[in-house]
Amino acid sequence: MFYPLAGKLVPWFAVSSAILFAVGMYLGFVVAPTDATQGEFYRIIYIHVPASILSMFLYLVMAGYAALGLVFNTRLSSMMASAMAPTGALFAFIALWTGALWGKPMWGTWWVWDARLTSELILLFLYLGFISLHASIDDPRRADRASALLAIVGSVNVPIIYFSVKWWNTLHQGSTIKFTGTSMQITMQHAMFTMLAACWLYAVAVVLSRVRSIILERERHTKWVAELPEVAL
Amino acid sequence: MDLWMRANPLTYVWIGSYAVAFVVFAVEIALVVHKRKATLQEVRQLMDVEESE
Amino acid sequence: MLEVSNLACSRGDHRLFSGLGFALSPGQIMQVQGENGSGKTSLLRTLCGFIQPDEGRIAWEGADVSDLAEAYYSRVLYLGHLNAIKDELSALENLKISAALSGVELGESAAIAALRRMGLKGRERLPVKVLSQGQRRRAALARLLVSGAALWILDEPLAALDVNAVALIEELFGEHLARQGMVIFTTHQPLLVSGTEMISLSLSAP
Amino acid sequence: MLEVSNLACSRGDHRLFSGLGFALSPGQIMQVQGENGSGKTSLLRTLCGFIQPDEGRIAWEGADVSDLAEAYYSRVLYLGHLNAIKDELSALENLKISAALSGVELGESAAIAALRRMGLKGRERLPVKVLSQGQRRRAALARLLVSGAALWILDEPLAALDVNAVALIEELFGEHLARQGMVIFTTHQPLLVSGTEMISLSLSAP
Amino acid sequence: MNKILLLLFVVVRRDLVLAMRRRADVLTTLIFFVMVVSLFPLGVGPESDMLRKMAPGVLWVSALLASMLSLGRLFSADHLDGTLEQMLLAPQPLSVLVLGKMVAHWMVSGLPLVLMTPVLGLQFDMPLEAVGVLMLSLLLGTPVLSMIGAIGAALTLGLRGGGVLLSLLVLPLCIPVLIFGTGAVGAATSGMSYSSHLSLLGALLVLAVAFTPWVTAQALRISME
Amino acid sequence: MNKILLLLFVVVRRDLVLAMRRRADVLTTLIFFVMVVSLFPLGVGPESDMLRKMAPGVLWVSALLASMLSLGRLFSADHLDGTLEQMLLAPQPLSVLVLGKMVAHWMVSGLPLVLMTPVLGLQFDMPLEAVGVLMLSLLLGTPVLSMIGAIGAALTLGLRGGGVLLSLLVLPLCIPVLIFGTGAVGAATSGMSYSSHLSLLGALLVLAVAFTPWVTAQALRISME
Ligand code: HEM
Ligand SMILES: Nc1ncnc2c1ncn2[C@@H]1O[C@H](COP(=O)(O)OP(=O)(O)OP(=O)(O)O)[C@@H](O)[C@H]1O
Ligand SMILES: Nc1ncnc2c1ncn2[C@@H]1O[C@H](COP(=O)(O)OP(=O)(O)OP(=O)(O)O)[C@@H](O)[C@H]1O
Ligand SMILES: [Mg+2]
Ligand SMILES: [Mg+2]
Repeated sequence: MFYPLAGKLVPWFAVSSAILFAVGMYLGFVVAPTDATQGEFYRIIYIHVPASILSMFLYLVMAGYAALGLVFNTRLSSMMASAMAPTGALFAFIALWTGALWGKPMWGTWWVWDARLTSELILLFLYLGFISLHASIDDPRRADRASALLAIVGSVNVPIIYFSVKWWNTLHQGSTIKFTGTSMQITMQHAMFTMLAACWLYAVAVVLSRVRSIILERERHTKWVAELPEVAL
Repeated sequence: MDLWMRANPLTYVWIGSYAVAFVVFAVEIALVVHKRKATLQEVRQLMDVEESE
Repeated sequence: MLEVSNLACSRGDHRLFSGLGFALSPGQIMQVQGENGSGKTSLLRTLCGFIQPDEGRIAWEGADVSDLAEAYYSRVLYLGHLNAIKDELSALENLKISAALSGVELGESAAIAALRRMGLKGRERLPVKVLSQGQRRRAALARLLVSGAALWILDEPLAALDVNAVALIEELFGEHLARQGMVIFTTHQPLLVSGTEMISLSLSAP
Repeated sequence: MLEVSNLACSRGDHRLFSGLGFALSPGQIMQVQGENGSGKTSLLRTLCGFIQPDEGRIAWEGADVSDLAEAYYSRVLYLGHLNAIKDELSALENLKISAALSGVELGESAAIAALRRMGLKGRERLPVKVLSQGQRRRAALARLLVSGAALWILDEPLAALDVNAVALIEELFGEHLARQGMVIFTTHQPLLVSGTEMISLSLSAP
Repeated sequence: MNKILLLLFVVVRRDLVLAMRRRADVLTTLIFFVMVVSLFPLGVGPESDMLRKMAPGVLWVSALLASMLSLGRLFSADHLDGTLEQMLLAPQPLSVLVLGKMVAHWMVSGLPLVLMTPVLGLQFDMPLEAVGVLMLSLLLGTPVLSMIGAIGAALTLGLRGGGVLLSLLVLPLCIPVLIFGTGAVGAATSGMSYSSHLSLLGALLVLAVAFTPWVTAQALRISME
Repeated sequence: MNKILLLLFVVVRRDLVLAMRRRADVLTTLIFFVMVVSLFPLGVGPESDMLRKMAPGVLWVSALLASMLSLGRLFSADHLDGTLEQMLLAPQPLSVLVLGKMVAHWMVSGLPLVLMTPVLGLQFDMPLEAVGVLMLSLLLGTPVLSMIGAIGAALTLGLRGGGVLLSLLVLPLCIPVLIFGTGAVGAATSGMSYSSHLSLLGALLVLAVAFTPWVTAQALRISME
């Protein structure tokens, strides 16, 4: 059964994520050097990029789970999808917020209507749409299926965000992390990857614990829930 | 604001983005914990109702 | 031939019915009985595929209806609590369109004849919204006269009908059964079809 | 005391009825009979003032109802083909709001008691849209139990109700008449109120 | 008088409860407003000078849209399920009920937009004083939109064909509101006095409160026949 | 194949007849479009240079909003009176029926806007070639809007607060269309080649025709449960 397994995993993910956050910030703020052109401001990157990447990645995973739920009628994957949506939305929000904060010193404004920024905003709206659609349907199975369809349709947006810097030449930075080699300094890269891993672990931990609540809520009429030690308390 | 930003770039970065991010994380964790409590409560209530019927 | 086995269905937290099974062969008619809220409508809608059953199998001529899909739909005529007619259109236009949707070709005169038989003479071309409640129901039921479907699934067809119309419906059921059709229906009023035995299925309130 | 004299009403090109007259005193019940489309609904809606009659006079305790206006409305309870309940709200909320609209104060427990009597126990707080057709009608009819109106005007109150509910309505009519109320209703189903004679008004199809 | 106020309160609360029941309704109206406003820069391009100039127009038009979108539901839901008949039969004046529905509609679809305006105004880089005037103008103008819209909603209720003429009559009525509203903001940005615009809006509001409930009630009685 | 085409034709004709019976709806979409577009000169001021620059954006956004306004009715009327159930039971693929409804919706709410564009474009003092490109881009783009919108309409069917939720779901998905559409006109006015934008729009249209009917059909089945 998934429920107890998830219960056991959550603390591990949570603790390792906390450790990695600490390490990542140490690397990012103390070890990594000041950037030549951007000064100290560039250090936003250690939160901005992981948040942006996770917001897109989580969306894809969410759409994948939702699709599984829709096609094979597996309830667990639908629950996973609805557990991921709020976390994804928050990462999108963080990406937007930190991006805006970064934009002020770099570009002189909080916000420009550039393709990447816009498509990231659309991503946030898609998350919100998913959440509100799910919330406004009472029947949970119907809600799962309807919002799954929306998630799948919306996943068209993710490649647009990702490639927007290539397709339109805009203000926003192009990819610096490439599969072949990189232009970034090695310590910066370490810090970035640590933060990315930390965010990822955090997301897993939160999503798992949220999905546990959702399972309980949905299955409250079944016998195994009644027999759970924490319920009997 | 602009002046202050130029003078204290590190503080700006810190307060501006990391603090916000961690506040968001904290809020999310609080919500998740609250939801777990609320759900457990609800399930228990349901049990009581079923027992009393 | 419709075969249902071990069907279970729930709405919200309530299990409406479970382990339900029956078979209906050509020429047979079945009345689903039960109190308000016992799940009659839900059963009929499950038979039409609008609701996914929790468990069980619905088979049409041996094949599962969810596999048959459109091939099954072309054999079924469903009329629910709602009349499925457009207020702005006339009874005639409504009938012609719903025939076209269910793949039946229907001439003007045949449509008018059907509406006349349903007692709508002189009102075929009025927008349906000015008709009385019973007249609307009659307009909806006119589909029975022009459809080629073998299985009629009717949810309270007698609602709002006066005694003459009830007699007419009884007559139509008789004719349909005589040509080896099948009928599943619900009603809270008495209804008698001469010359056949009525199968009756009782649902109990949950 | 409701007095109607020389009433005439037409819809579109049809004259539905004319020269219609009757009087209803406290404790009396009247059934309006007629085929589908004979004008029963139109008559009831005319009595409520939704439709202006072509001719004739409708008087409540001697005064013309169009002069009385709100004073008359406060004595009347009308329930038409439509249930006048909100799908999104629960039966309880619906009942409380409709009581408030008609100027009646209604406590939570009184409302729940009324709904229970209508057979909606355990479903008082579900949104009405998940209820079955008959349950919705019951929720709408619960207004009969909490209203202080003297004159009930009910258009096919029995639609979608099962036998138990029909018996309940008969009982409610009896009680209302006993406390000197008046009822005007239509139905295509048989309905018996013990202990009173039913006035019957027949409309013929135009 | 007291009874009438109570009724007003009941109606307003009922409609608010209904709106809350449509759980995310208020929130989504807002998000809709935000999205519509954000669409214009996308279509027009990112030059902030131009954006600043068109901001009041964009915000006003979007507010009109948001309240128009929800107008359709104002009476038609009540009409379809028979509640409207019951309202006509209520022992209190119909215009009070209508006023209640208007107030509720504004609280759900107008007020949140007014409160949201500052954020959006800053997104367009509007000066602070102009944002204030914009909010004021919206605060005065959106109730008028709800009220004028209600007449249209009542007239078009269940009307065939002929409804065209009537909606043509109602829509132009909204234009003065928009002109005064954007005019006030325009005056404020260019440093002129905007009080005359605002007092015109205020006058419109007073007129609307005085007459539209009654007109709408009549329209409803006509539509219900 | 023939049968399917026939069915498509039946559905389109039915919806057009219904729209003609309810002429008010059609006209209000158009009037709304004209009104929103004409309001901008009022809100922004008469500088023709700026007007010319914002014209494509304004027209496109207004078209998007106008087609959004009419989306709510796409399935909900059929849902309320039970016709939709009958469509799900039709012996032909549901996606064909859905395609028919999309086509009819576009003919009622998209096509009139396209035809109206030249007049409005000239009102904004747009160069003739740009007006042509604008029309072309709208001609390619509005069907996509109708089709994407249909998905949202199907998903929000019967939900409380449908209208606003609908736009929350649909608007983000429509933004690419808007960007390419205004991009084409922008390129045309600044003398660059606009064919790449138009072919992107064309590709979107092809994709939409290929996938949206199927997706919408699925959404309808889910919503009807
Ligand atoms: C609100 C504004 C912003 C948003 C929504 C945003 C969004 C994004 C997104 C979605 C990514 C994708 C990461 C990837 O390619 O995998 C990203 C990466 C990045 N952003 Fe931003 N961004 C914003 C502002 C900024 C600013 C102002 C800067 C700096 C001048 C910046 C610098 C970067 C960098 C360097 C990357 C990493 C690119 C890579 O290595 O692939 N961003 N941002
Ligand atoms: N979401 C839900 N939550 C709780 N109960 C529900 C839900 N949806 C449906 N129900 C219940 O399921 C039953 C559905 O009944 P259905 O409509 O099939 O009844 P019916 O036999 O057709 O009744 P009627 O004779 O009144 O038409 C009702 O009792 C209703 O209250
Ligand atoms: N505009 C119109 N043009 C022509 N005929 C009309 C118009 N409006 C209504 N009618 C007719 O008037 C009659 C209205 O009848 P009403 O609804 O009062 O009937 P009813 O007795 O309640 O019938 P039911 O038992 O079916 O409910 C119907 O015959 C209808 O066709
Ligand atoms: Mg039923
Ligand atoms: Mg009637």
